[in-house]
Parts: sequence; structure tokens; C-alpha cells
Amino acid sequence: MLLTLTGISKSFGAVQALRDVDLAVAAGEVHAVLGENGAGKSTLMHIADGLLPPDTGTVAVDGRPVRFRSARDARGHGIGMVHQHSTAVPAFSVMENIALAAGWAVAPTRLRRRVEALTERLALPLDPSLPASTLSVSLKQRLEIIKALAAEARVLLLDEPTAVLAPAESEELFRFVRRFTQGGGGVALITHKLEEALAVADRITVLRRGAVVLSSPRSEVTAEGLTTAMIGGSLVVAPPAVPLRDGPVLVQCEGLEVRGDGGRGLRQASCTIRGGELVAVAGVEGNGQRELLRAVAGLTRPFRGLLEVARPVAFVPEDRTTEGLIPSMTLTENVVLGVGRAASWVTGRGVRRVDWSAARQRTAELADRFDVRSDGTEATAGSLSGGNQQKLLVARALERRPRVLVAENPTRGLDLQATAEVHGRLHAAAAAGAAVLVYSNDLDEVLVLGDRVLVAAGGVITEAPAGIDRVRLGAMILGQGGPDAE
Amino acid sequence: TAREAPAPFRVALVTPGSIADAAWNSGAFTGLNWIHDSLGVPVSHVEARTPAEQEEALRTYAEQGYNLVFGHGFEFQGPAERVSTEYPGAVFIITSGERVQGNVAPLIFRLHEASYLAGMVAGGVTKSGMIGFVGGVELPPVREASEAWVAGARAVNPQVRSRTTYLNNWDDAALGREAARALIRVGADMLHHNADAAAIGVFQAARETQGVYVFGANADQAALAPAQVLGSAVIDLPRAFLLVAREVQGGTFVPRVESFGLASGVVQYVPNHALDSLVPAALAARVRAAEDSIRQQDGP
Amino acid sequence: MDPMAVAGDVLVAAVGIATPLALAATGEVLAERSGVVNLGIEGAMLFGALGGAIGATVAGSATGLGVGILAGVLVAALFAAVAIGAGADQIITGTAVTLASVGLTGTIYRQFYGPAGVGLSLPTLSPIPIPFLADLPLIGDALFAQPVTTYLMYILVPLVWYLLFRTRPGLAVRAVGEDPTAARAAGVSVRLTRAWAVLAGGALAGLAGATLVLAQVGTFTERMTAGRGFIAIAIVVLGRWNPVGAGLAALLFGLATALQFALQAAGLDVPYQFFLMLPYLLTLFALAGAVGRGQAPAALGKSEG
Amino acid sequence: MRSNLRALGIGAAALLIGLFLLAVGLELAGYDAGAALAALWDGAFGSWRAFTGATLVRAVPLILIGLGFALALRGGALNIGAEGQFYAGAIAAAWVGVHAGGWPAWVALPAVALAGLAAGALWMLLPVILKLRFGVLEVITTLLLNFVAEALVSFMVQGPMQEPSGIYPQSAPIVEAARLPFLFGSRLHAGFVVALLVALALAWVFARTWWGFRLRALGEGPRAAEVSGRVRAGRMLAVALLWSGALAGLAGAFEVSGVSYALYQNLSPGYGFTAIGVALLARLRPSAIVLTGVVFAALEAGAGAMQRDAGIPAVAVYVVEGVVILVLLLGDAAARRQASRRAVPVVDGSP
Ligand SMILES: Nc1ncnc2c1ncn2[C@@H]1O[C@H](COP(=O)(O)OP(=O)(O)OP(=O)(O)O)[C@@H](O)[C@H]1O
Ligand SMILES: Nc1ncnc2c1ncn2[C@@H]1O[C@H](COP(=O)(O)OP(=O)(O)OP(=O)(O)O)[C@@H](O)[C@H]1O
Ligand SMILES: [Mg+2]
Ligand SMILES: [Mg+2]
Repeated sequence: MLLTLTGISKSFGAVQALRDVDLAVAAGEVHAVLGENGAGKSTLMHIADGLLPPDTGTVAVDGRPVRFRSARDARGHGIGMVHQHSTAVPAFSVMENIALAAGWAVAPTRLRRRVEALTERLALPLDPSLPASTLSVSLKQRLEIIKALAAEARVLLLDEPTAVLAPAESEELFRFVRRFTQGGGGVALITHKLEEALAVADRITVLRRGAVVLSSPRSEVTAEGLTTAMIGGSLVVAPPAVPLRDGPVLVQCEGLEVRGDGGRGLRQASCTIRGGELVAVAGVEGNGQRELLRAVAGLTRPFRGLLEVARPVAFVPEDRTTEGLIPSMTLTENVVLGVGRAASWVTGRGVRRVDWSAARQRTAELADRFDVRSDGTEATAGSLSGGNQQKLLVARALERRPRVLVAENPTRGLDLQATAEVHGRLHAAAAAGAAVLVYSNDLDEVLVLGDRVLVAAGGVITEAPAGIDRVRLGAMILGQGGPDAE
Repeated sequence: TAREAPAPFRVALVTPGSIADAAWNSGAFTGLNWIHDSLGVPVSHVEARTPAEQEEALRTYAEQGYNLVFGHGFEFQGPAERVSTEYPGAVFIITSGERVQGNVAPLIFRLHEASYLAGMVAGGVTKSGMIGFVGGVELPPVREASEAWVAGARAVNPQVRSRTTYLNNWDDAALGREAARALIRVGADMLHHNADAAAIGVFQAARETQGVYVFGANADQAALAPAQVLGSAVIDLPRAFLLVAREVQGGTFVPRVESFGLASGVVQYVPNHALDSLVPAALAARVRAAEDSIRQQDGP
Repeated sequence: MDPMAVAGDVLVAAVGIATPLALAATGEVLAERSGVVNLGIEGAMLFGALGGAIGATVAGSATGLGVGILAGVLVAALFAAVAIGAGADQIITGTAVTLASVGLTGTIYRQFYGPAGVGLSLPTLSPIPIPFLADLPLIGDALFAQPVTTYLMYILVPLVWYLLFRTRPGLAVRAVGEDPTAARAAGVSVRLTRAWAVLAGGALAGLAGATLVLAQVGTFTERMTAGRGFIAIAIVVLGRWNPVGAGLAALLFGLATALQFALQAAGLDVPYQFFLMLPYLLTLFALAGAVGRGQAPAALGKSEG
Repeated sequence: MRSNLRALGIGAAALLIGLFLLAVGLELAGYDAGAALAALWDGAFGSWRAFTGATLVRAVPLILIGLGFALALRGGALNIGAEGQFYAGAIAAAWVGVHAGGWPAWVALPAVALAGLAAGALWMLLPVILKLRFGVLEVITTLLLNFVAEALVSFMVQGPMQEPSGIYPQSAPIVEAARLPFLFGSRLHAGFVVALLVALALAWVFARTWWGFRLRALGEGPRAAEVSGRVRAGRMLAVALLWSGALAGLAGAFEVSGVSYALYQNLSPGYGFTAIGVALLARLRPSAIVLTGVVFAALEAGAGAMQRDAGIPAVAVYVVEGVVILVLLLGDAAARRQASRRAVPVVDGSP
């Protein structure tokens, strides 16, 4: 066994995140770890990576017990980790981030060559001199993977590596994972996508509420069995709402042009979205969809063209801990910030006051309704698991009762049940008369969600024909001469 | 020292800055120690840099029953006047003060008389015809000293030109040095100062430059640059302090404007005799004559 | 007088004034890049000055520089123990360390040289002209006929730049200053890295203080640094947290100060207070003129609980 | 609650240990530690007179400036130019106070206070403009303007505002009507009450108002606050900074109209910097700022008493002050660590 975790327990205050968990990663094997949001997957990986000490239990490498005091110790034992959220230093360039993680020398020319060689070998291209802060979420994820692999790890801990990757990128990653295990490495892979786990894993462990509820070889499990184990029952999917016909036009754009970071951006978009419609945008990162969504959300000013958007608008940004939530503030405070003074708990004229007890009460209701699992409404947003943060963001956006709802990758990192719930909410918002505009880098999600599908390619937004299938949509986002992600 | 007295006589001093400045404040502190040693009375000292602290220090001393409180600088005049009405039993002596009011009395040092003599020497010795003065903060006694220094030089040599630089600081010796060097650059070869500790940099600048000489202030500062200090305008603060303290202790003190000039011997121009050769005999004689005539005018 | 010569002399003064500022600011760049604002460098400079004076009294200028550096490191160690070790607020810790340093240097000085004892006058380091270079017109003397401490500054500023931007320890320092969480994920010890950066910064501040004594005034006086530590911190911002930038900003400030005195000495009929404002106003204009637009290290000043 | 008590206990223990070490240090240096610490206490709290006239009088500017500092920092802006704004306020207040002849007190006093507020805000205007227009960090511009303000006061008291005889570097005294009344027959002026009211008001703004909440959101998560669409960062910071300057200006005005009655050059013993410690130690909470303001003021008041009554030289007193603050910090850090056993995210997504 390359890595063995035995009897691991861990609590944060009143929350018991892990309860007597065992997990082993063998050489040549991919061990998938599944579980709903907040099940304790990331916590387990943090313990394996030396970032957190377990309350009880042992970590062993090559059968020998070890005691990690920092990630550096874990690195020393050949363990590398890809975090769920980017751990890149934003002010650093890509290559500096890689040097930091891998312990490489930093002389620029040599470093650049080394990084280029690495990214080429891994088939994960990334411009070494870009500042990390300008990378899109998916490129940040790519950087995470490169960082972990640069350090010559024998064990890779991958915490939802594919959550923000396009299908083609995910396939690249798994090709790499296979090469890695064939070379004698071992991989622990966290994912919410069942088909991924079933496709690449040799062994699957399911966590629920901090405890192992299933652990078997791949050959002995089925998708249904896994689902049941994960959520302790069967998936509840809301019946799709009936789309509203002929609602009022709430979003109208004509010859819209928006400047993006680094020259690219939205070059041309014309669209009309009516109340009751759910429009999904497909596209590879960097083809103008981000600019379109942000312009509709009122965050960036169009450079040219017409844009009319009904108010209020709510926006769910993809980067949930810098643009969405304020990690150091409580759930209530984050909800209050998001809903704004339209909320009933903001009272008075002139000097507006916040009625905190009303806000707390409402937040508790929202958390309950959207199944946001936390230590209570006064817990900080930063203490939530990634999926629960996302649920809070969506709950908060809907609480505004927006006429236009804009969301970027709204189910990134959500478990099956939560994904189904968010989809249901988006449909319900549309059914209630809102115009909903969603971008997802997951083509399947685009197809499932969208009443209509827009395609972003080369900075131009076009409408996909009704009833388009996955293959043709995939061709459209890549094939029409648009610039690739890199 | 144990004394059999119902209310022991006690003396306090409030300085506006550190007593380690080898000049204005250190002289006062030495005076306080002299009082302690000669009269055998308890003494106390506080450093107070802001107007609020200064008033509070005076008030607290009076409240605690100190009989004699020295406020060491003109800035204590106002606070002392305010405090004294509440404590008629205490005597407040304000060095460089302005006027008598109740039991507040100034102790004035006409240091500028000595600075005038220093200026005469400078005016006679300068080769460039340019002299320079470095002031800490532009306070009345500082300005008077600077003006007298220039007047003295012009009395000997009407063609002398002069420059004055202020630091807005009493502590920054490195800045004092830069100010002096800037003066030297425009041709000044005779320097004088009234900048307390910051002036140490002035001496350093003189030591660094051939042919530049410097005059000390407040204390005999020849030791700071034995080969460059031609003389110092000196206040014998301890002597004056002791004099007043004796009177107050003896009950003979009558509030008055007590002003010390050259005649009293409390203010002196002290030449550095090691460099006497640089001062022509005729000039030295002229300086002595001027000194005598000032003493005469001062005289009782 | 020859205007060229006057200008040259002003430049000489500018470089002299800039030297301790540049040294201290370079040290502070190191600390701030690691995410630590050390207001204690004023105290470290003061101790460096006292150490320089005592060291030079006992065993000459070279020893003085060494003792000054050591003294600066000790002050920085006190700061690091409280602000990094215990995770106390950096700004208050720095203020307290400076306050204690003002007092301790004064007390120690009086123990050594008597309560009112100035009288200490040390030989200062004399300028060492560098052959040929010192003969350059205008800038020759200013840049290449300076005391050894200025040449140390010429070496240390690019050295710290190299350290920060071209070596692994430098990368770790910057990572810790930008994003301690990410740095920890990469296996870097946040506290240790910060401690080293602060100690190195203290060494440079100590050297800066010793420079004041040994290359400039030749003696120690209480509070003689007179706020230079705070100016150095402003210079760090002006230099955009880059040692070379800080060196240039220090030069700008030195030039403005030298100019200020030159103008006062020129006997112009303008209230001297306006000349006193000059260096600060000039710096403000430099900032407005786009020089000062920079980004502070993202985790600057945030203590690690 | 229990853990709070425990934290308090640990903080107190750290404090006691630190004070004990300080006492040992003083004894080793040849001073009477007992007498020194007793004088420190007596000078600050020993009598009603000392407490009001020495401690609370000093606390007024510390509290006001500390509140202003906290206001700006809540929104993420660092105002370290309070010293300059204090002087700006003092200049304006002295000017009004000198020229308020014939005004009744109910006109003169508000006029003086308003002058201080306005001048403090005005002194902040340049940093605000430079920040919004050119992106220049307020940390450095406010700091630089301190030096400019000091030179300006020096010019004022020797130039346009010099007292009539033209000898002393100070302004003429302000008229009686412009002097703040004393409270409870002590030397404590009415500015203290205003400082308390401002603290109350600010506590309310932070805890209860929409504006105060958005300001805090801006400080804690600037990007998220802006994306939420609730906060216009530039405008909000400008307002917070201007108020921050105004409060420091008010402190300067009160120092003139409640303590010194004239403009002097070195009116402030560094209140603008000490107050930063006051605000930070209080973790920017207004009620706590009142408390830490009094603590720091007590320390300064006690410092004078140590020189006066225990014969400790001024320089050694600085050491005591510095060490007491460090000891306070260590106690606080120990207490905090005990209280916040709640884990912080080890690796979260926030860059
Ligand atoms: N640093 C922390 N402080 C407090 N609670 C925490 C902390 N980290 C995790 N938790 C809690 O521990 C539980 C497990 O969290 P963890 O991040 O491991 O979940 P996860 O399985 O990775 O979920 P997701 O799929 O949403 O990423 C959650 O209830 C979370 O709120
Ligand atoms: N109390 C307030 N004081 C000052 N500015 C405010 C206040 N409330 C809101 N604003 C500003 O007004 C702008 C609009 O705020 P907000 O979005 O909450 O209200 P709205 O636009 O009227 O309502 P809605 O968003 O529901 O259409 C924001 O930029 C916000 O900063
Ligand atoms: Mg997770
Ligand atoms: Mg709105």
C-alpha cells in the first residue's frame, strides 16, 4: 500500500467531519472517493496531505506510520494534492506557482523551459508567464494539476479535479491518470460524477456524514448502488417545470461588444430572452460567454451595442469564495449582503437599518430549504464545504426574486442530489417568470437545462438549432474557428 | 537627608525635552542636582513635551506641595500663569519667561549677548565673509541668538553675509549635519547653532571640512570638536538655579524679572584657548572691550 | 560659485541622506514581502545606531557596523517573537517595540556615557573614491566617493532583489506574503519564513542605524533616528515593495531633503516651513504621477492566529 | 461564556507574568520596581483628580482618533495620517476660537467643533482624490501629509496666526466662550462626553445600519462586496475616509478648546499613532475602543507619575510603557487563541 489512512476521526468545534474512516491507496490503482457535499472528503484529503492533524487515527506511507506536520512533510513522502479550490498565489505567474509547489529553482529562462517541457509532457498546455490571477477557474484547476504533478508525487490526491473542466479536458486528465498509475503511482480521486468514478476507478469508497458507508472494488458496484449509498436513499428530482410561453422580453442585446481581460472578449452578441425562458450557454473558456453573462448581470459595461436588462438582476459567480461569498462573514451576513436593501429586514428611510434577528431567521429558513449544512446561521461562510457554499449562493440569489437570473457554472462541485435541486430551482425561477441565463462548461448540463442553447465561439454568440445533440454541440463550440482555451 | 521641618522644602523641574542633550535641558537638570546636593532638599524631574503635559506637570507638582517649580522654557509661561492662581503657595520660575504674574517669575538668560561676542569673533576670523546659523525650532531665544550672532559679526565686518537654517527638530543630529553642510556649501566658514542635541551634527560637519569653525551654545562645547570650536556661548544654568532656590528656601524671594547677562557671569562667552592662535590679538581685544561695555550697560 | 559644483555637492548630500533610508527600506521590503509590517524598524535603527557607537568605541568602525547589525537583529527578534510567534497585531507590536527601544537605547547610553554625557565623538568612515568613476562629472563624487556603507547599500539592494525574485527562499517569502494558505498548501512554513524575513530586515535596519552614527554624525544621541524608520516604510510603498524601487525612492527623498537645505542656505525670502514640506510634497507628486500605483502584498499585516 | 472566562483568565495570567518580568527588569536596572509600578498606577487611577485630569483628558483624542481609524479600516482603508488631520483640526479650531469674540458659547463651541471636523475632512481630501483618481494607496499619502501638517502648524504659529506680540510661536488664546466646560469640577472637558457619544453612534452604525454593514463587507471581501452590486467601493471608502479625517480633526479641535486654549507647535504627543494601537487592540469595536483608549491614556498618565514620584528617568519610563503594551498584546493573543479554538479553513478557495 502506498498510502493507508486508518481509523481517522476529525471534528471542527461541534461538527464531526470524519468518524473512524479507513482509506488505502495502492500502487497502480485509482481509488475513487464519493460522497455528498460536506461528507468529509476534502477533510480526509487534507489529513493525508499533512495540512490537518487527525484527532485520532494514523497515516502510513509504504506501510510505515508517519506523522505529517505540514504539507512539506507529505511532499517529502511523495504525496501531491490537487485542491478543490485553487491554491495558486494570485500575484504569481503560472511558472512561479509551479516552482513554489515543486521546489524548483526560479531562474526565469530555465524555469520557463522546464515548465513548458512539463506541460507538454502532461498535454496540459498553459502559458508559463500568465499571472495566476488572470486565469479562468478551469485554467486555475489545470494549474493545480500541473503543480501536483510537477512535484514528482507517487500518490496523487485529486479533490474534484474535473469539476470545472470541459469534457475533453477531463478525458486528457484521465489519460494522464492512467499513465500515472501504470507507472506505479496511486491516485485518490474525489468526484461527484458517478460515471467518472465508474470509468476510471479500481476501487470506490463512499462517505456519508463523515463515515465510510461503502468500500468495494469497482467490479462489485453499480451506479444505483453508489447513489443509494451516497445519499442514503434514491435521488429526488423535481418534475421539470412547464416553460412559460410568450413572457415579456427581459433581456435584449443587439450588436453587443464587451472587452475582456487580455484583449479577448465578446465581439458580437445579439439575443433576446423572455421571462419564463432558461437559456444555457455552451462554450470553451475564453470565448466571450463570461463577458456576456457579466454584462447582463451589470458588472461590466458594454463597449458597444445595445443591452437592456430588466431589474432586479441576480448573479451567481463561478468563483464562490472571492466573488460570491465573503468567507470571514457569517451565513446571515452573506445573505444580507446578497439580497440587499430590497429585503424586508432592511428598514427605515434615510439611514437604513438592518434587523438582524429577522435576517437570521430568514437565513435559517433558506439554509433549511436549500439543505445548506452548517454549524448554524452564525457560522462563517468559509467553514462550509464547497458544495454547501454553492447552495447558499444560489439560495441567496433566488431570495432577491430576480426578474433576470444569471449564473456561471451553478452546480460546480455539487453532489448529485444538490445538482438536481439547483436545476429544479433554476427551472422554478423561470417558471415563475424570470429570464434565466446560465453558462456551464458541462455540455450535458447545458443540454439538460436549456430551453434554448447559445454557443460562444471566438467571441461570437450564436444560437444552436433546437434539439441539437451533444456531439454537434461539441463541434460547434470548438469547430467554428473560435480560439481555443489556449 | 532628614530635616526636621513640618513641610519639607521641595524643588521640581519640568523640561520640554530629554536631559541628555548636552545643552539646554542637561544644564537645567544639573542645576536641579546642584540644588539637591547643596541644599539637601528632595527634588523631582519630569520631561513634558506637549502643552497639555506641561500644564499638567506644573499643576501636579503644585498639588503635591512642591515649593519651587522650574518650567524650563518660555512655553511654560502660559500654563504656569493658569496654574499659579490655584496654588499661591508655590513659586514658578519660567526660564526664558516673559513677565511676572503673581508667584510666576521669569528667569531670563540673555544668551544672545554671548552669541553677539561669538559673532564678533566669527566676523573677524571668516575668510569667505559668509557665516551660518543652525536653529532647532524657531523659538524666541533661538531667534534672538541668531540675530545677535549676525549683528556681532557685522559689527566687526559690515560686509559679512549670513544664512540661517531651521531643522524643526531638536534630536536629529544627522539632519543637523546636513544643514551645516549645506551652509558650508554656499560658503559659510563660521557656524553657530541653537539646536540642542541635533547640533552635534553641526560639529561633525565642521570636523569634516577644512577651514570651517564652529561656536557652541548653551554649554561649553569645545570638547565636541576641540580643533574646530572657537568658543561657546554658555549659560551657567546650575548657578542661576541654585541662586533662585536659595532665595525661595530662605523666604526672601520676591517675584521679579530676573535677567542674567554677561555681567552676572551666568551668561558667558567662553573662548577655546587651544585655538587662540586663530584669533588675532586685536580682534580678541575688541571682543573683550565689547564684553566689558555690555557688562557696563547691564551693570547694577 | 560654479553651479555644476553646487549641484554635484547637493547630489553628494542626497546619496548620503539616502543611504540609511535605502538600507532600512530594503530590509522592510523583505519583511513586507513576507506579509509583515514591522514598525519596529525605527527601534531597530535606533539600536543599530547605539550598537554602532558602542562597537566603534570598543573596537573600531568595522566592529561598530557588526554590533549595529546584531543589535538590529535582536530588536527584530523581539518583534518577531510577539507578532509572529504569538500572532499579536503587527502594528501595535511594532509601535511598542519602537517605544521600548527609544527608552532602552537612552537608558543604556546613559549607563555607558553618563546621564548628560555627550562628549562621545567617534571617527567617521571617510569617503572612498573609486578610481575613474569618482572623476565622472556631476555624479562622480555623489555616487563613487562615499563611505563604505553606501557601497554596501549598492551591493545589498540588488542582492535583496535577487534573493526575492530569483531564488527559492525569495519565492517562499513572497508566497507567504501574498497567500499564506496557498503557501502552506505548497509546504512552506509561514511563521518560519516570516521570522527569517523579519530578522534579515532587522539586520538591514541595524546597519542603517550604524550608518547614521559611523558614516554621518560620529556620535549617538537619544532619538537620533527621528522617524527615519517611518520614512523608510513610506519609501517601501513608493518603491512598490521592490528593493530597487525602494533604493530609487530613497534617493528621491534624499535629493529632496538635500535640496531643502540647499534652498534654506541659499537665503531665499520664503518661510522655512515651506522648505521643510518640500520632500513630502515632492513625494506626493511623485505618487500622483503614477509612480506609486502598486499592489501591496495581499496578506500584508494580517497576523496568523 | 465558559470559554470566554477561561480566555480572560489566560490573558490575565500572561499579563501578570509579563508585569512580573518587567518588575525584575526594573530592579536589575537599579530602580525601585514597587515604587515605579505603584506610581504608574497612582498617576493613572490613584485619585479622582489623576483619573479625570490626567487619564481621561488624554483618552479623549485617543478615543476620537481611534474611532475614526476603525471607521476607515472597517472598509479596508488605512488612515495613518490622523496626526496631520488632528493638526488641521487644531488650526481651524484655534482660528475660529480666536475670532469668536462676542459670540455666545452655544454658538462658539459648535463652531469650533465644526471647524475641526471640516478641517480634518479637508486634510483627507487629497488622499481620497489621489486614491480614487490615481489609485495611490492612502497609507502613504496620509502618512506624508502628517509631515506637511507639522510644518504648516509651525508656519501658522510663526506667521499668520502668531500671537499679537509676535514673539512666541503660538497663537493668541481662544476666547472664553470657545473653551469647553469642565465636567464634575475636574480638569476633564466636555469633549469626553462627545467622544462617548461618537462611540455609541458608531457602534450603532456598525451593528445596525445597512451602510455600516456594507462598509464591513467591503473591508472583508472587497471583490464579493462589489460583485454583489450593493457597494460602490470608491464612494463608500471616500465617505469612510473623510469621516475618519473629520474625527481626528475634531480631536484636534477639542485639544485646543478643552486643554491648550491656543495653537502650539507640538500639540500632539503622537496621538495619531497611539490611537492606531487603541483601535487595533479593540479590534475596531467602538465600545472596546473607549476602553483601550482609557488604558493607553492611563499608561501615558502613569508614565509622568513614574518620573515624578518614583524618580524613574523619562527614558526608562518609555521602556516600561513599551513593555506594558507588549505584555497586554501577549495576554490578548493568549486569550484569543484560547477562545477561538474554532477552526479556520485550512485551505479554502480564497486567494
Ligand atoms: N476548517 C473548518 N472549520 C469548520 N468546519 C469545517 C472546516 N472544514 C470542514 N468543515 C466541516 O466539515 C464537514 C466536512 O467538510 P468537507 O470540506 O470535508 O466536505 P466535502 O466532503 O469535501 O464536501 P464538498 O463535496 O462540498 O466539497 C462539513 O460539515 C464542513 O462544514
Ligand atoms: N443606504 C444607502 N446609502 C447609500 N447608498 C446606498 C444605500 N442603499 C443602497 N445604496 C446604493 O445604491 C445602489 C443600488 O442599491 P440596491 O441594488 O440595493 O437598490 P436598488 O437598485 O434600488 O434595488 P434593486 O437592486 O432591487 O433594483 C448601490 O450602489 C448601493 O451602493
Ligand atoms: Mg470538498
Ligand atoms: Mg440594484
